[in-house]
Parts: sequence; C-alpha cells; structure tokens
Amino acid sequence: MDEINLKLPARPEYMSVARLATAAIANRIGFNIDEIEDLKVAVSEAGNFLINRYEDISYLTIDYKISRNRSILTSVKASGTKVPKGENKEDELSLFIIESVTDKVTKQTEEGIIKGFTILKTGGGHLEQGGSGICGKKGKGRRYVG
Amino acid sequence: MDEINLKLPARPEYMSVARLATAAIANRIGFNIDEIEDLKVAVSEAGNFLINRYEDISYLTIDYKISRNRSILTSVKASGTKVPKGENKEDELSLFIIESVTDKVTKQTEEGIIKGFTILKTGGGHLEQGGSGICGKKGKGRRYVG
Amino acid sequence: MFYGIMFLKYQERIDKGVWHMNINIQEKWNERINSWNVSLSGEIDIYNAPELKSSLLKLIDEKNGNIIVDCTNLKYIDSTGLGVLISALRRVKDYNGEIIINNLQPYIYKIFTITGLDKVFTIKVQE
Amino acid sequence: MFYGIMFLKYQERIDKGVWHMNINIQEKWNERINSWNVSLSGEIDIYNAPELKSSLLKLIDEKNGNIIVDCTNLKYIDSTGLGVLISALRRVKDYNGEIIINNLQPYIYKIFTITGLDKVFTIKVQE
Ligand SMILES: Nc1ncnc2c1ncn2[C@@H]1O[C@H](COP(=O)(O)OP(=O)(O)O)[C@@H](O)[C@H]1O
Ligand SMILES: Nc1ncnc2c1ncn2[C@@H]1O[C@H](COP(=O)(O)OP(=O)(O)O)[C@@H](O)[C@H]1O
Repeated sequence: MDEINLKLPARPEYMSVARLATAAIANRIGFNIDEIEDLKVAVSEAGNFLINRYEDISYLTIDYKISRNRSILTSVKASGTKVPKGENKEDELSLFIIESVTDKVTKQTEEGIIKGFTILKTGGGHLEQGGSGICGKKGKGRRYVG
Repeated sequence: MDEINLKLPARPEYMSVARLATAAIANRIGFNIDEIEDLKVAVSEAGNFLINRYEDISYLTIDYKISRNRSILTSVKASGTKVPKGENKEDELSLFIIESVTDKVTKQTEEGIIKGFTILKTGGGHLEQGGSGICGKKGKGRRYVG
Repeated sequence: MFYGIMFLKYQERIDKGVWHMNINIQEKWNERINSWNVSLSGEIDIYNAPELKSSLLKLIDEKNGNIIVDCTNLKYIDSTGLGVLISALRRVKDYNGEIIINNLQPYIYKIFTITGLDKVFTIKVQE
Repeated sequence: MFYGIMFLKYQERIDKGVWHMNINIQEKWNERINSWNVSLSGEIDIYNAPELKSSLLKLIDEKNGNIIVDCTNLKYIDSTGLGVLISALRRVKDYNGEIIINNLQPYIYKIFTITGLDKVFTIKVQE
C-alpha cells in the first residue's frame, strides 16, 4: 500500500492544485479517463464543502492510500472546524456530487461536526457497462431548481 | 507566505505526480509556461538524483514555500540516504539541469552527504528578454558526449 | 524565435486579463435572437465562480435576453459553478428567458445529469 | 453513446499496451534511407526510460541503421531519457550511423541546448 500526503492552504485558489495532484495519482495507478475525472470531482467537492462551511480552516490535508487492487482511499480533512459560516445552498450539492461519483464516502465527524471525508474509488481501467458512465448514474438524478 | 507539502513514495512511477503537482502550483501563482516548465524539470531532476543515488529512500518530501513576489522556494528531500547505490552517470546531468533552469539551488547536506535540494525559482509571468528562453542559457551549454 | 511565439501567445492570454483565474469568459449580444452568446473556456471552480457570477449578472442587467453558453472549451465545472448557473437561471426566468448550454463535454454533462440539472437547462452535448 | 466513444478511445490506448507508462513508442524500418523511424509520444522519465532503452537497443540489434526520432508528440524528457539517447548514440556511432531528432517542442529543445546535446544530435525544432 502506497501513501501520498498533500497539505495545502484551505483557500479557493488552491483547489486546482488539489485537482491536478489527484488526477496525476489516479492516472498513475491506471484509472481510466472517467474514473480520474470522478475522483478529481469528489476531492474538489470535499474541499469546497469544508472551505464553504467553516471560517477557521487554515489548511486541508489530503491523504491518498493506494491499494494494489487499483483503488484509492482518499481522506480530505480540514484543520479547523470550530467556527461555522452561514448557510450555504451549495453544500448539499457538493455532498450529492461526491456520493454520486465515488464508490463509498464516509463523513469524518467529531461531536456531530463534519471534519472531513473519506472517499473510496476503485478503478477498472476499462469500460464498465452501465457503470460509471452517464447512463448508469441517471437513476440517481434529482432536481435542484423547479 | 503560503506553504504546500507533498510526501510521496520515492519510486520512479511517482515522479509524474511530483511534476504535475509542481506545474499546478507554479501555474496557480502566475508563472508563465516557460517558468512552469523550468520548475517542473528542476523538481523532477532533484527527485531523480535522490532516487538514483540511494538505496534506502522510502519517500520524498517536497515542500513549496510561495512568496507574494511570485517566487517559489522548493525543498526536495529524501527520507533516507545511508545506503548509496553505485556510480550513476546521469547524476551529474541532473545537477547540471537543475542549476541551469532555476535561480538558485542549495544542496542540503549532512556530514557531506546530499539529503536534498532547496530550489529557488522566481516567476515574471511575462517575456524576459534573454532570460529563461533558449538563447539566454545557451552560453552555459556543455557537451556530454564527444 | 520559436520561443518568442510561445511567449507571445502567453502574453496575449495575460492581456485578456482573466487567464490567471484559469477561466476565460467572452460575451456578445445577438439582437436577432434576443440572446447573449457567452463562451466559457478553462475551469470554473470555487476560485473563479464569483467572477462568472458577476459577469452573467452584468449581462442580465444590461439586456434581459436569453443566455446561450458555449462550452466547447470548458474543461471543468464544480458545484460552485453550477450554483452560479442556477442563480442566473432564476433571474432569467423572471422575464421568461432561458439558459441554453451548448457543446458540453460528455464528462461535464455527467455532472449535470447526476444533479438533475439536465432537466432544468437546455443542454447540447459535444459529439 | 458519447461516453462510449471516449471509453473506446481509452480502450485503444490500453490495447496498445504502453500508455500506462505514459509513453507510446512506434517504430518502422525505412529500407530506402537505411533508417529506423521512431515516433515518441507522452513523457519520457525515470519510470519509463528503461522501456525506451530496450526498444532502441532491440532496433539497433535488428538492423544497424540510423535512427530518426519524431518528437511531435513528445511532452517531456528528463535526464534519464537523455541518458538513453546518449547511450543509443554511442552504439549507433560504432557503425557510423546517426541519430536525428525531429520536431522537438521548443521547451524540450531547451533541455538539449542547456546540456550541449544540441551539438551531439542532429535536431530539428517544431515551428
Ligand atoms: N437549489 C440550489 N442548489 C444549490 N445551490 C443553489 C440552489 N439555489 C441557489 N443556489 C446557489 O445559492 C446561491 C444563492 O442563490 P439565490 O437564491 O439565487 O441568491 P443570489 O441572489 O445570491 O444568487 C446562488 O449563487 C446559487 O449558487
Ligand atoms: N556523458 C554522459 N552523461 C550522462 N549520462 C550518460 C553519459 N554517458 C552515458 N550516460 C548514461 O549512462 C548509462 C551508461 O552508458 P553507457 O556507457 O553507454 O553504458 P550502457 O551500455 O549501460 O548504455 C547510459 O544509459 C546513459 O544513460
């Protein structure tokens, strides 16, 4: 099991760095284009969620655990979660997207407060019929505006 | 001053991850294409040097310190340097390249043993005449094979 | 020489002034179809979504038309970017306009499908 | 549909068998000019340079010709990759052959210039 750790300032301008690093890792272990995109989206949305929700995050730590069976277990964690910001309508959207594009998501909570996410994504490296393509996930679709 | 830390297995297959992360960071702070490429090359060669030289490195830590004046101070460090491998003709080539594409390189040594590199690269974000373009560095050229 | 050309291309991008945010927004009013043509390139995320929002709101304020978004060169959009589109759609609907999203890359379309937003916007995917 | 096409393209790459190493090497013997045409795409680095080395040595063993390397789609080469080219050049020189490097991107050419290798190989840069 290989491990990669990335720690970066919890600010919007660094989310593109998190995405590129994620894509590079997923590409390296043989994820296909679609799977790479999925993990990139999930990590990015996990970061968005945390940055949007708390005032006092100074950095995010992203840890990737890479298994021989071509799966990546990614933890995205905030350094501070004591001072919540006001309501944010996009939080729910972030959560929904993370869940839709990954195999399993666990919220890391302490005393009911979300401190981070653990995201499991397994790559097949090839076409899975009705798998992670658009059609396969269509059933989960939900409307956000009327 | 922002700081980004990346820790990854010191194995050849992960050097592409180091390069992409480096490119993402340099792009984010406004380095131009040429400057991005230079820093990417330098970090990659620093990793090559360390991986090629020692048997017992298990991971590399790459720390980026980002200054307001658009410069990045990057430290690339090996986790172990006790067991040297045999001679490697490419070591010198790596060192030469690192020095040529950056503003300043310092070897991190302990008891005469190179443990890592500290690399300074300042970005202009625009065309510097005779700066980091091909022509500017041509004078430093040296032959490797006859 | 060769290098000069590369630099020049980069310089052009900087001069356009928005590339440092990883996004380029271009807009043009089309009187005949009462619509704004907006073309997006790059990545829309939590960093530059505010910029997209103010651009779109400015257009809507200037002329109450439809908005036709060309996404041929759009590489990424996150929840924040979707939020901006939703928010713009609300305003456009107030005067019975619509937002049409053209030439989405399939993997970006997927994000719209997942969230059900494919039913809210009129979308055409790249072939 | 749209997605299917993307997948297929990816599948083709996997089938070629070398893309997982971030490099693609294609070669063809040209009898008329007594040369191997080798085209490289992707990134050559410490990870896949050994693969490039064994490919080149195999060609040299098969036919003692010149080697013409097309780098139109080469995105990166590191010191390890340069080392492979140097090592191949040594062998090729043994039978008075040469290595010609075509269509290098300017920023990769820069690495050759810095190291003085532009004087050792015959190089043509992309315009
Ligand atoms: N149903 C929704 N799901 C997710 N995000 C939404 C939703 N509705 C609105 N938003 C987001 O919340 C923000 C506030 O929306 P809105 O009520 O239109 O107010 P505003 O005037 O600030 O745009 C918008 O910018 C949009 O990004
Ligand atoms: N002058 C040089 N500078 C940098 N690297 C070199 C130089 N000469 C050879 N090399 C590298 O060292 C390795 C050994 O070279 P060489 O003597 O040709 O032996 P080999 O038979 O292993 O190729 C080569 O693979 C090449 O990468």
